[in-house]
Order: sequence, then C-alpha cells, then structure tokens
Amino acid sequence: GGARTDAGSSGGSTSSGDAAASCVDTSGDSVKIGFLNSLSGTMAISEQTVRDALDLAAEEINADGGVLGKQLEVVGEDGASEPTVFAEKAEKLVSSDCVAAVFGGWTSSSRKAMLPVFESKDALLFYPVQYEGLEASPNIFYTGATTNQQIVPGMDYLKEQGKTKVFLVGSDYVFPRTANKIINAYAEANGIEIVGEEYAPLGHTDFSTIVNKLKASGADAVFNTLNGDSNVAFFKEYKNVGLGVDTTPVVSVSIAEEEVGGIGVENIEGQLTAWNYYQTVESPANTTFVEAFKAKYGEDRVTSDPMEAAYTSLYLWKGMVEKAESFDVAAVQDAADGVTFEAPEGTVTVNGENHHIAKTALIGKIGADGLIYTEWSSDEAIEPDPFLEGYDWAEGLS
Amino acid sequence: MSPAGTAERRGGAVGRLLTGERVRTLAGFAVAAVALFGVAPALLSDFRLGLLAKFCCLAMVAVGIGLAWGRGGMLTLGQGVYFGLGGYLMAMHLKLADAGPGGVPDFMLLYGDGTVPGWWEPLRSPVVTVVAIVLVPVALASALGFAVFTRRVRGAYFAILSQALAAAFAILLVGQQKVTGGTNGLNGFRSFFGYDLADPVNKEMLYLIAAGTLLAMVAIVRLLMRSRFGELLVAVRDQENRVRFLGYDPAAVKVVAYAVAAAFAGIGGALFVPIVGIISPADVGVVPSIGFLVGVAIGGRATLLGPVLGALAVSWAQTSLSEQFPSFWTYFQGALFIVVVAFLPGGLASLGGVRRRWRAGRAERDDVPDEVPARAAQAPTTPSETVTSGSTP
Amino acid sequence: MLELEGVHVGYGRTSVVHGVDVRVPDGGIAAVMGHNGAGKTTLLRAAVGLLPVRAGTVRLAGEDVTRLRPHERVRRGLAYVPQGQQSFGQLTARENLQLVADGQGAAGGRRTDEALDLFPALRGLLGRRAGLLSGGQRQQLAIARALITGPRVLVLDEPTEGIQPSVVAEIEDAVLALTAAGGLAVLLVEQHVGFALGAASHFAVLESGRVVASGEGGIEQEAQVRAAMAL
Amino acid sequence: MTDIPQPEQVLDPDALEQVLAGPGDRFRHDYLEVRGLRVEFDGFVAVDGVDLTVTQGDLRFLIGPNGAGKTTIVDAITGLARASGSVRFGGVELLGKASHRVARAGVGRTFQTASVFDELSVLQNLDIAAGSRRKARTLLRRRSAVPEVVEQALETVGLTALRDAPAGVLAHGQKQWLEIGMLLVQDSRLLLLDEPVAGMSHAEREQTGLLLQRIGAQRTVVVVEHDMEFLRSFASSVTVLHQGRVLSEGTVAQVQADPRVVEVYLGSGRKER
Amino acid sequence: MDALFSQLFAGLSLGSVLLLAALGLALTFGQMGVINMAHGEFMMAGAYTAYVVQSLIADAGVSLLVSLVVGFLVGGLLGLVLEVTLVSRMYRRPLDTLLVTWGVALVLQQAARDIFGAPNVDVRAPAWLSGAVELFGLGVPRTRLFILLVAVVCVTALALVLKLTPLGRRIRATVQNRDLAETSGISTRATDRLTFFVGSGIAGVAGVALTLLGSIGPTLGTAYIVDAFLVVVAGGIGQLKGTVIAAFSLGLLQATFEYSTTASIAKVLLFVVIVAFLQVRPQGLVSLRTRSLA
Ligand SMILES: Nc1ncnc2c1ncn2[C@@H]1O[C@H](COP(=O)(O)OP(=O)(O)OP(=O)(O)O)[C@@H](O)[C@H]1O
Ligand SMILES: Nc1ncnc2c1ncn2[C@@H]1O[C@H](COP(=O)(O)OP(=O)(O)OP(=O)(O)O)[C@@H](O)[C@H]1O
Ligand SMILES: [Mg+2]
Ligand SMILES: [Mg+2]
Repeated sequence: GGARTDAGSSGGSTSSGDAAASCVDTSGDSVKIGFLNSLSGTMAISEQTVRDALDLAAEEINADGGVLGKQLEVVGEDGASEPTVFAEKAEKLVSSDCVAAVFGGWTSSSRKAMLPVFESKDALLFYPVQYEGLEASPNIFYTGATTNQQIVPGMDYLKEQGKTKVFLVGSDYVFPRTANKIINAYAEANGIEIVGEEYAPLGHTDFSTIVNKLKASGADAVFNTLNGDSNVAFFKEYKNVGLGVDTTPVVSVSIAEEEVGGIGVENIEGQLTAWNYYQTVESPANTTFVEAFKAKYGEDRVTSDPMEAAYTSLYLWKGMVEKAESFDVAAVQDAADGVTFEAPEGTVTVNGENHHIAKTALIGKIGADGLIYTEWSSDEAIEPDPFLEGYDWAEGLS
Repeated sequence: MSPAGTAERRGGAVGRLLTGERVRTLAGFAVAAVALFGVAPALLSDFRLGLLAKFCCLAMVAVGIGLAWGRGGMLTLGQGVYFGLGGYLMAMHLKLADAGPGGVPDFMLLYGDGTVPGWWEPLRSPVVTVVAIVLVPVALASALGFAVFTRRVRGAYFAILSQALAAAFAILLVGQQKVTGGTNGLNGFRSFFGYDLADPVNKEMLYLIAAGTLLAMVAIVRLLMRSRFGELLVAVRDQENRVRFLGYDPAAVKVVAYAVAAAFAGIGGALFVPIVGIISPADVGVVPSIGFLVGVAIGGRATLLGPVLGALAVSWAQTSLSEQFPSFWTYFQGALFIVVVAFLPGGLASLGGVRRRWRAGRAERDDVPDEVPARAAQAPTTPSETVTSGSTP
Repeated sequence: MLELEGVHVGYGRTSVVHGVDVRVPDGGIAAVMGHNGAGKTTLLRAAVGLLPVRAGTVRLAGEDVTRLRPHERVRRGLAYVPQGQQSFGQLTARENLQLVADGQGAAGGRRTDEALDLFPALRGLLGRRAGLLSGGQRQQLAIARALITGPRVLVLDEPTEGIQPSVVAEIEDAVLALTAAGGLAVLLVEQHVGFALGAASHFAVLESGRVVASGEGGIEQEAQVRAAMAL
Repeated sequence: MTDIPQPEQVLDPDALEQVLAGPGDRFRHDYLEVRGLRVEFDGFVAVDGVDLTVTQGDLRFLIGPNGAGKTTIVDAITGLARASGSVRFGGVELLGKASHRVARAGVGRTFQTASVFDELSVLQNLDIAAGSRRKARTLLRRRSAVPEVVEQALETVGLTALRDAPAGVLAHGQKQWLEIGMLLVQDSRLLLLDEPVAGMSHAEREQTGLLLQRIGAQRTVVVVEHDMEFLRSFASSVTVLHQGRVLSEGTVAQVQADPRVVEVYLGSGRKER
Repeated sequence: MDALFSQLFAGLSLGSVLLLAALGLALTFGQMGVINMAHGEFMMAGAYTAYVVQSLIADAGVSLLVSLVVGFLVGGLLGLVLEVTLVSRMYRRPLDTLLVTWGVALVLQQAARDIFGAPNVDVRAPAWLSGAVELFGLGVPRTRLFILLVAVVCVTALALVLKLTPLGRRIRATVQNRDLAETSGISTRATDRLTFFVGSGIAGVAGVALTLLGSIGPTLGTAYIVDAFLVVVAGGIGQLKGTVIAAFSLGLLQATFEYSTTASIAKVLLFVVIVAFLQVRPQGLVSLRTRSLA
C-alpha cells in the first residue's frame, strides 16, 4: 500500500512485520507505553484497580529515573469491557501512538482479541491476570498465574485436607470450563470424585437451583470459578440453605480482597481462595507496595493479586529493557529469560520460553476483617507450565 | 408541511417530479462515492481507515433497521442476532480456511474434543459461506417473522421479544464453548478468502468492499422505500388491519422488510469479522443490539441516509470521545439518546428539512425522498399526534 | 354561558379555524353547521381545550378558560361528547360511568340513574366492556358520561351519528328538556339541518374555517342556512 | 400558514363509469348468499341464524336498533368475527377464510370509524388499494405513473385537489369518501359499507347516495345506515335486524309500514324527520 | 422427592423475584404503555437505598423494614422525575420511550458507579432472616419466604387499588384514551405522575428485597430487566392477573429447565417456550379483546 502518515507521527510502512518496531520513538528523553483497561462497562469494577496499580508503578519508576534514563509517558485507553474495543484500542496504541509496550487486559476474551494485533504488529503486551493457560505467545508476557500455579495447587490443598467429593460451580465462559476440565482430570488421577459440575450464565443471579443440586450432591468441598456478581448471589444462597465452611468449604479462584466487601464478609468468612498474592503477605517489598498504594489511593483501599501482578509487570518490562539495553521488541524478547524482580508476592522470575513467570501458590482464608490470610503455601515458586506438560494426568487435555 | 404546500411543490403529476430530484440523488451518491472511495483512503492512516471500515459495517445494520423500524414500525431490539449470525458464519469459514483442508481450528483443539462438528463442515466452502451469510439470517428472520407477525404480535411485544431473542442467542453462544469459542468468540484470523489479513493493501481492499456494500445497501433501500412496497410498508405500520382488508397479507409485507434488515445485518457482521478480527457474544447481545439503534434514532429513523450518517457519527464519536473521557462517554451517549429521541424524534435528519429550505439550490447530500414529507419523516405516529405534540406557536 | 371570541386554531403549520365567534347563551342551544372538513370538530376541540387556541379567547360563564386544561374546564361545567363514538374500551360500561361519577358523592349516583333512564338499553350492558359494544351503544354511553359530569355547557360533536332514529328523538327531547329546565347550554355540531335547527336557538354556518352565516333563531332560519351551505 | 383547499364540488359520478368499467368488470352476475349465520361471543349471541340474499344491482340497506348485530354480520363476512353458517359470494364460501383472502375474493368493506393510512397521501392510499392483485415484482418498482383507475377514483370521490395531502389530515367525511374510493379501485365486487355517510352534510349525503346507487347497479352493495332520509332516497331494498335476527325485509315503504320496525327502531309518537 | 419439593420452592421463589421485578412494569408498561428500560435502575436505586439506610441504622432488621419504605419513595421519586421531564411528552409514541429510558438507564448506572464506586456493596440480612425454616420436612431459606411475602403483599395491594378504587379506574381510563380522559374530567397529568410514581416505587421495593439475594452494584437492574418485560408480555399487557400467573409459571419453568439441563440452556428454552406460547395466545395469557381496528 501507499505510504501514509497519521496525524502526529512520521514515517511510513510497507509491510506489517517491522511496522511497530520502526514506529516507536526513542529519540527523546521519554518513551511511550500504553495502559489498556476497561474503565467503563461491566469489567470496570475490576480493571480500574489494575489501572491504579499500573499508574502507581509508572509513577515510581519515573520518580526513580525512568527506564534507560527515559521517562515513561503513559497513553491510557479504555477497553470498555468489549473485546472488539480492546482489539481496536490495542491497534491504536501500537500503530498510531507507537507505544513501546502495552499493559492491560483482564478477561480471556479481551486477551484473545488483542493477541492477533500484537502478533501481526510484532508488539508487546503484558497481561496481569490469572487465566486458563493453554497459550504462549511470543508477544505476550503473562504475569498472572497459569493453571498449574493456581488451580492445581488448589486441588492439591483439598486433597491434603482429605476431601473426596468435590462439586464444581463456575460461570459459563472459557476460564471455568477449562479449569474444570483440568480439575476433572486431576480428580480422576487422585481418587477424588466430582459430584457435580454446574455453570451459570455470566451475571446470573439466582442460585437456588444450583445450590439445591450442590446440597443434594453430598459434596464435601466446592471448587468455585464463578465470576463477579454471581459470587454474591451464590454465597448468600449457600449460607441461606444452611451450608457452612466446616462441612463444605468453598475454594474460590476469582475472589480477591476487592470483592470480599461486595459479597459481605459475613457471608464468606472462613472460605478459601487460591492466589499467588494477598495484601497480608509478609515481605518488605509488599509492605512498601501496600503503603505506597494506600498513600496514593486512600487508606480504605486494598491490594489484590491482579493488581500486584500488574504492578510487577511494569517492573519486569523495565528489567527486560534494561537487560536488553533497548526498547526494541526483538531485543526485549531475547533478554526476557531469567529476568527477576523482588515483587510484593516474593521473587518472581520470567520464563523465557513460555513468557510466564514462576510464582508461589498460596491458599488463603478470608478473615473477619475482609482480608485474606495465607493458610497454606507451595514449598517454592512453581515454574509456569501453561500446557501442563509436566503432569502425567493432564495428558490429552490439550 | 401543509398538504397544499406539498401539492404545490410536487406540481401534481407524480410521474414528472422525478427528473430534478433524481439528479439530486445521483449527485448525492456521487459525492458519497467520492468521499468514501477517493478522499477517505487518501487522507486516513491504515488504522483510521480500518476504523472507518468497521463503522461502515455497523452502518449496514443501521440501514436495515431504518427500513424495518423507521418504515415498517418494527422496533427490532435483536439485530445483534443477525449481525452475529453473519459474523459467526464468516468467522467459522475463516477459521476453517486458516486450518487448511481437513484441519481443525485452534480453539477446538484447546476447548473441544479436537474434531470439527458436522454442521461446521459445509462452511469450508467459500461459496456456501457467502450464500449462508445472507440466507441464514433471512431464514431465521422469516421464520420468526412469520411466527410472530401472522399472530399479530407487534409494537412493544415485538420489541421485547426480539430483545429476548438477542439475550438468548448470546447466552447460547457463550454456553457452547466447544463449537463457538464461548465468551472468547472467534478470532485470530490470518487470511480472508486467500488474502493475507496482515497486509495493509488487503485491509484497504476490505475497506473498499465495506464502503461499496454500504452504498449498495443504501441504493437498495432507496429503491424499496420509493417502490409501492415502501408505501405498503408504511400502510402496514399505520393500519395493519386495514391493509388486510385490501387483500394483502400484512405479515408477508413485514416479513420482507424484516428479512431484508436481517440480511443487511448479516452482511454487516460478516464483513465486520475480517475487518475487526474478532466476533464474540459481546457483539451480539442486548446491549450491542440497542447500540445499533442509537445511530438510527439519532440520524433519523425514517429517512434514507439518516441511519447511515447517524451510525457513522455515533461510532466515530464513541471512538474518539471515549479515547479522551472514558466514563464521560457513557453520560454523553445516554444524554444523546435522551435528547434526540425525546426532543427531536425525526432525528438529525429532521433538522435537514429546515436547512434544506435555506440551502435550496445546492446539491443535496442527505437526500430525503420526496415521498417522505417532513411529517412522515417523524415518528410513526398518527398525524393528530404529530401535530399536537409538534410546534404550536 | 360559553363564548368563543375570534378563535384561531390549527394543526402544525396549518391553520384551520380563522377567527370564529360563537356564543352560547344560558339555556340556549347553538348549532354549528358546515361541510365536511369545514373545521367544526377543530373548533369544538379548541373549545374544550384539546387543541390550543392560537388567538382569541374562550369564556365559560364569564371566566376566561382559554389557558385551562380540559379537565379543569370539565370541573367548571363543560362536558364534551367527541365525534366518533369514543369510550374507554377496556373498562366496562359501568366503569365508564363510574369514572365520571367518582368523587361526586350522591350527585354522581343520581345523575347516573338519570342518564340510564335516558338510555335504558345501556342498563343491560353495564357489565360488558365498552370496547365490545356496538357503535350506537358506545355513542349512548358517551352522551351518558357527559351528562353525569353535571354540565352547565354541553358540547356535542355529531351526537346522533350512528344512533337509531327512535333514540335520536329521545336525545333531542332530553336535550331540549335539560335546556328548558335552565342551567344547561348546548353547543352542537350536527349535520342534520333539520335536527340542529329544530332544537337550536342560535346557529352558525362554518365554511373553510370561517363563519359565513350566523344568527339567532332555529327552524325558522332553515332557508337561510340551507342557502349558506349552498344546497 | 396556509389554508386547506376545500373541494368545491365534490363527487364526480361521471368518472365513476370509467372506474367501474375498469378491467375488473367482467359482467358477472354475483350475489351474496348468507345462510344461517350465527355469531356468539362468550355466550352472548349477537347474530342468530340470519339469512340474507343480495344480488348485483341491488342496493341493500341493513338497518336495525343499536346492537342489533349489523356490524357483526359485516365482521363475520370479512373474517373478523368467528361465525357459523354459510356465507357465499360468487360461488365461493367466505366463512373461515383469513381477512386478506376474503378481500381477494372480491369483498371490500369500510369501517364504522374511518380507517385510512394517515401518513400516506390520498393518492398513495388509493394506489395501495388498487394493487393487492399486483404481482410481487411490480410491487418492488416505484409507481411511474398514476394508474388510470386511481385517477378516476380520485375524481369520483372528489379528492383530486387533496391528492397529495396525507390522508391523516382529511376531515371525517373526506376520509369516508377516500374509503369508498379505495373500495372502487380495489375492484371489490361486494361492497360492505358500515355507516358510510356518518358525519356528512346533507348535500354530501346526496352525492354519496347517488354514487352508491350507480355503483350498486354493477356491484353488490350492502349499506349499514341509520339515516332514514338517506335510506328513503336511495335504498332499493331494506333488511331490518333486531337482536341478531331478521325482523323484516322488503322495500322502504314496506318496512316503514311494519309496526314491529316502528316499535323497535323508528320510534312512534314523534314526527319522523 | 426432596429435590422435587425444593425445586418447586425454588421455582416459586424465582417467580416471586420475577413478580417483584415485573410488578412495577405491569403498571408503567402494562397500564401506561411506557417501555421503561430504566426500571432496572430504579431497582438498583432501591438496593442502594437499603445500603445507605443500613449505614444509618445499625439494626439490620429495622433498617430492612425502613428501607422497604424509603426504597419505595426513592424509586417513586426517580420515576416521578423521569415522568415529569421526559416521559410526559412521549405518551403518544410509546416505542420511543424505550430508547429514551435506555439513555436514562445508562446515565443512572454511570451515576451509581461514580457515587458509590464501581465495586459491589453489601447489605447485611437481619438475624431473623438468616438460615432456613423447616417446611414439609425441607429447609426453606427465610429470605426467600420473606421475598415471597413482600411480592404477595405488593401484588394484592396493587390489584385492589386498580380494580376497586376510583384511582384504578382513572389510571386505566387515562391509558386507553388520553383525550377522552381529559374531557371526562380526569387530570391525566396527575394520574400519569401518580401511576408512574407507584410503579417506580414498587421497583424500589423490589430492589430492597433483592439485596437479600444478590449483589448490589451499578448493573443490578440489567440482570432483571429483560426477564421482567418478558413476564409482562407473556402475562398479557395490562393484566395484573396475567402478570402474576406468568411470573410464577416462568419461575417454575426456569427452575425445572435449570434442574434438568443447565442454567444457560434453561434461559434459551424459556425464550423458545415464550415464543411458542405467543403463537397460541398472541396477546398473552390474559387478554381483553376490543373491536377496535388498531
Ligand atoms: N390532525 C390534523 N392534522 C392536520 N390537519 C387536520 C387534522 N385534523 C383535521 N385537519 C384538517 O382540518 C380541517 C377541518 O377538519 P375538522 O375535522 O374540524 O372538520 P369537520 O368540520 O369536523 O368535518 P366533518 O364534518 O367531516 O367531521 C380538515 O380539512 C382537515 O384536513
Ligand atoms: N366481541 C364481542 N363480545 C361481546 N359482545 C359483542 C362483541 N361484539 C359485538 N358484541 C355485541 O353484539 C351486539 C351487536 O353488535 P353490532 O356492533 O353488530 O351492532 P350494530 O347492529 O352494528 O349496532 P350499531 O347500529 O350501534 O352500530 C352488541 O350488543 C354488542 O355489544
Ligand atoms: Mg367533525
Ligand atoms: Mg354498527
């Protein structure tokens, strides 16, 4: 195609491959990065917190002298909770704003929508949320947990507790379905019986039938992959029919500190969660992080796993760039392996092969104060294994 | 518009009034063609051109709604369904084509059992796909249309039913992850009927296809609106039973308009897929379906170009305003809806009627057919309603 | 009782009634006649407040009611029977009557009885929904409703349209009786010159929204009226 | 502000001949034959075993007290009310057919409250009425010229000056004429008119009556009407209904003299106007 | 057997929730013809009212009862404002109210987000509503019984008002023919306002009741709005009796489908059933025919 210029930027492009690389402007004393989160729509609830954490990290890095001596200039975009908007905005950030890297995304669908953009423009995305695995793009760095760092440890914990009848309840979308597929395989190999598997449409608000089934199933534990609002309705119903933590504890993978208030502490006190970070984690890095966060956004705010992962992602990118001594995508990719960061959750290390990071799994218990306290932790950081290649029982899953 | 004024302006014989006005229309089309095919590609970056292409796809849905709702009085809150059908059909084909002959799309390997379900198979053929993109929405719309229209379900009943249809369709898509990709939808297409989608030249080609299709649709609707069928449609909208006693089957008339709207939506959805690179349940449910109406209402539902311009303007405003003020956009969109529908039921096009008078002589870009006197361009109300709620000094 | 002075009315950009004067004296019956589309209905709708008057005034018992909403005029004693046999279709005939009798206490009940005496056919239909009644039955219901409001001025738009001849005669008798008893004035639009003038004390002939002939007197003016209407 | 042009004269019966002589007139001798018609609503019998025969060339008036069942009979014939018995026209059984099929069988009707297409012009109203038998293909084309019948019908019902006015702005009586015009172009061979002259002035009634008389000479026409003056001038025969049954039938003079008709319908004691 | 009974109750309970959500609509939509898409947001406002009231009154039980009243007023006032500013000028084009109120819904949602923050908030249930009571040897959640009770009370009161009182007649008359109502001495504006106030107020009550079951967030209303409209349509517009029957039938159906299939499929099946049902009764369960053409 003919060379054309966009308002403000210069230089044309003829083929897509090197378009982004040549378009990033590193000549000045600042460099642009993009933050892409939903600030409107249904996902704004969650994604705004990620944006807050990203902003905090950018501020800290700039105060600390920037990256390779350049100040970060943040271009913020709203994904509006719609995959197509994510795709559109990603393309804008990469080819119109010419950012060096993009940070953001939450839902799997938003990531899947952005992936082709980053691959075809050869640009970088840092994705900060735990997800269903089965993916490894050279253009994406996944700083949240993959399944073997969250789901599998969650099941390990239940097994350790001697639970043998597990009921699965989840929202009807990709993550729960994939997670439950894994859990089913795990259960079969480990002598656990899956006594029910139920999905509710996103935003479902009436759980009487599902809880009836759950109660009738005789389950001694529940693995909960419900998303967002549905958790409130589920836990209220769960409590109302007389189920309790002692008899049938629930392990949730999508309830973080942020959500506890909305569900009502009285409804979920004592229930379990599986993550890699809690605000209560004891480490100097976390103390600094939590203090800085509260100082910036207010004492009543809490920090959570995705926020921490987003915060960490910006530092990891900084580490990679500084190791590569270049903002160039290929150089950063090459330098990625082994980059580490003293994150609030503990030391994390980038796996250069699959672009995930090694993390420690933590099972937490929700306390009366609405915070989550570590109940159990994996012995060490777990290497990311998005395709579960290191687990025999997972054969044939993907 | 007083009847006398109308009569005067049109000089009586219907047969004669065409010439001057036909010239205006042709001029309008010419201007639009130059703008879409000449000016836009020359001025806009690849990214912006891609956006414009996407807007064109959304505008196609709007054109159909303009016909079904503005003309036919069928307030359809479920166009997302047909948009989605077209989109998914196209996406399925692209997925299969990317997978190669006999291949299995990647997401099925991940979430499904690794085999392609039988009903996907026909879509390996480009021809079948193109035909299905038009026929499947038409078939569903006709089936549903016949079912409800012959039973005289209309007005608010129909609106709510179509909304429920959109809700049900989205839920169904989400629930069948193995074959539909679930909430993720279908994405990551590499080629479009053999053309590499990463190549900017091909992207420009897609834009040209979208713009051309949109123009063609406008032309078709123009033909329909001015045909006897168009008059009949208005008649059915206003007095369905009376039409029955003239020997027509009103249900059939409505079904045709509804099916045309569905076909347009399907085509819009189909082109949307290679242009945007993704189709997911978020594009087909209740909210996007109502979103399609925004542009139509704002542009002027009963006019020819109102829906198109409205849809283009709203999409553009959304993209550019939400870049600058994300949460403000929600307020703005809400307010726009409220103000235009409540206070300017004819949409922005009804302002055109005023403007036209002091702009007489200049070529008319937003040509409103003469058959649509200002009063008819307004909401489907009875005249007494229109007037009493209208301007009284 | 009811005076329209220099009334202009129109729809949208169209003007239909141009400066019409009509006076209905106490206990009098003013008949407005004119061709199809002359603007009679338009004039009456303006008189009762359903259409805004663009210029001119409407006075009810000396009070300027030009800016009052229709129900406020009803409370001041103006009752209206619109053209076209209108009623509340989903309500039963009884509810149609109760609706206007509500809040009138004992007077409401008494007036309901009187109205039903005038239209005995309605008694047997009280339980039926008005939407199912025949056209004439609905028209009788409409007149009954208007009478129950206890009007001082009754505005009737072709009240006998669709009503069987024997009942037409009774309506005529009733109207005459009510006006004769004093206190009730009637503004009547009627196509039957015979009927209209038979009862009227005043008349006006409307042509294209203008009064082309008017005067006092009833039947004796028939010749003049027929001439004005170019028969 | 503009004034609405008032049609000066008004109906043009001469134009009628040409409408009637249109392609639809194939010198048939149709007649309407109603046998044992019965309509019941939730236990209430509105029409109770009515027999009625109306031949072409007859201008039949249907009268009777309010609620006698006149409109219901028209409804039953045109498929609006469910009925038992038999209604045949031109040899075709009409009962049980959907409304639009009844219309295609050559039956047209008007409504007690006028119903025209308010947002379409007078011309478009007529054109649509003329077109129900058009092929789907021609529907998709725009009207290139006004069909001759439509022009004629416009003249006939005196709405030529208002041809381009939206029908919604017509006065009551003008709408009634438009409806008659629509029936004419619709090429109905059986016309069922429910109070067609309601709201018309005396002169207008006369004209309408003449018009109907001429139509009646070549089509089968049934008129429901309460206006006795009108009836006396134009009816060729009269059927009187009472409580869903035929009370009396005959010429105007015959039924007027029938004491039962006087009793339930015309009213006694007062001078008849 | 147990499962059957508990599902039966689940259906009834779901029905009562649907009924509460749809009841206000039966007035504003069913009676007045206004397609109020902001109805769900009025419910949301009711729910947030409960949240605010709870922060003022410590005792959860007292605050719930107070909330029911205040929620009614808040919902009602919102409705009143909507009626006066926008809806009142749109009675002659009912379909357009759908679009306008959709705009209002967007604005209200965003306003809630800006006022109360995006995350959900929580309303504590009073102690006397926690847990289950034994009914026919089966544990029935007290909250659900309470909601059933609220629904029954609301519907009975409304039915009595509509059927028996002058106000009811006035409401019905106004909807059917505004001009005729005006000229029959009814202040249609006052009637409209009052009707809309009551209908929206019931939405507020529904919102308060729903805090016992689900989350309280800006999008609370959107979860119910489509279903609520379907209930009114299936029941027959303008027919309270129909609304009640439809709400409970749909509740039972959904519970049954959900038990035997999945929640997603149940939703789809429900839609299919409704379309099929409208084939048989196009005007809904209970409908009043008239002879008018339109
Ligand atoms: N809603 C309307 N909008 C525009 N014009 C109207 C409207 N209603 C009536 N008109 C016009 O106003 C004129 C007078 O109508 P109106 O109904 O007052 O006549 P009328 O004298 O009552 O006739 P009729 O005897 O047929 O009832 C008519 O020419 C008609 O075209
Ligand atoms: N759908 C219905 N349900 C119940 N009763 C009905 C229905 N339709 C008509 N009726 C009743 O049937 C009777 C006959 O009505 P119809 O309209 O045929 O009378 P009509 O002879 O046309 O009277 P009018 O001269 O007043 O127009 C009336 O008593 C009416 O109330
Ligand atoms: Mg009139
Ligand atoms: Mg009748």
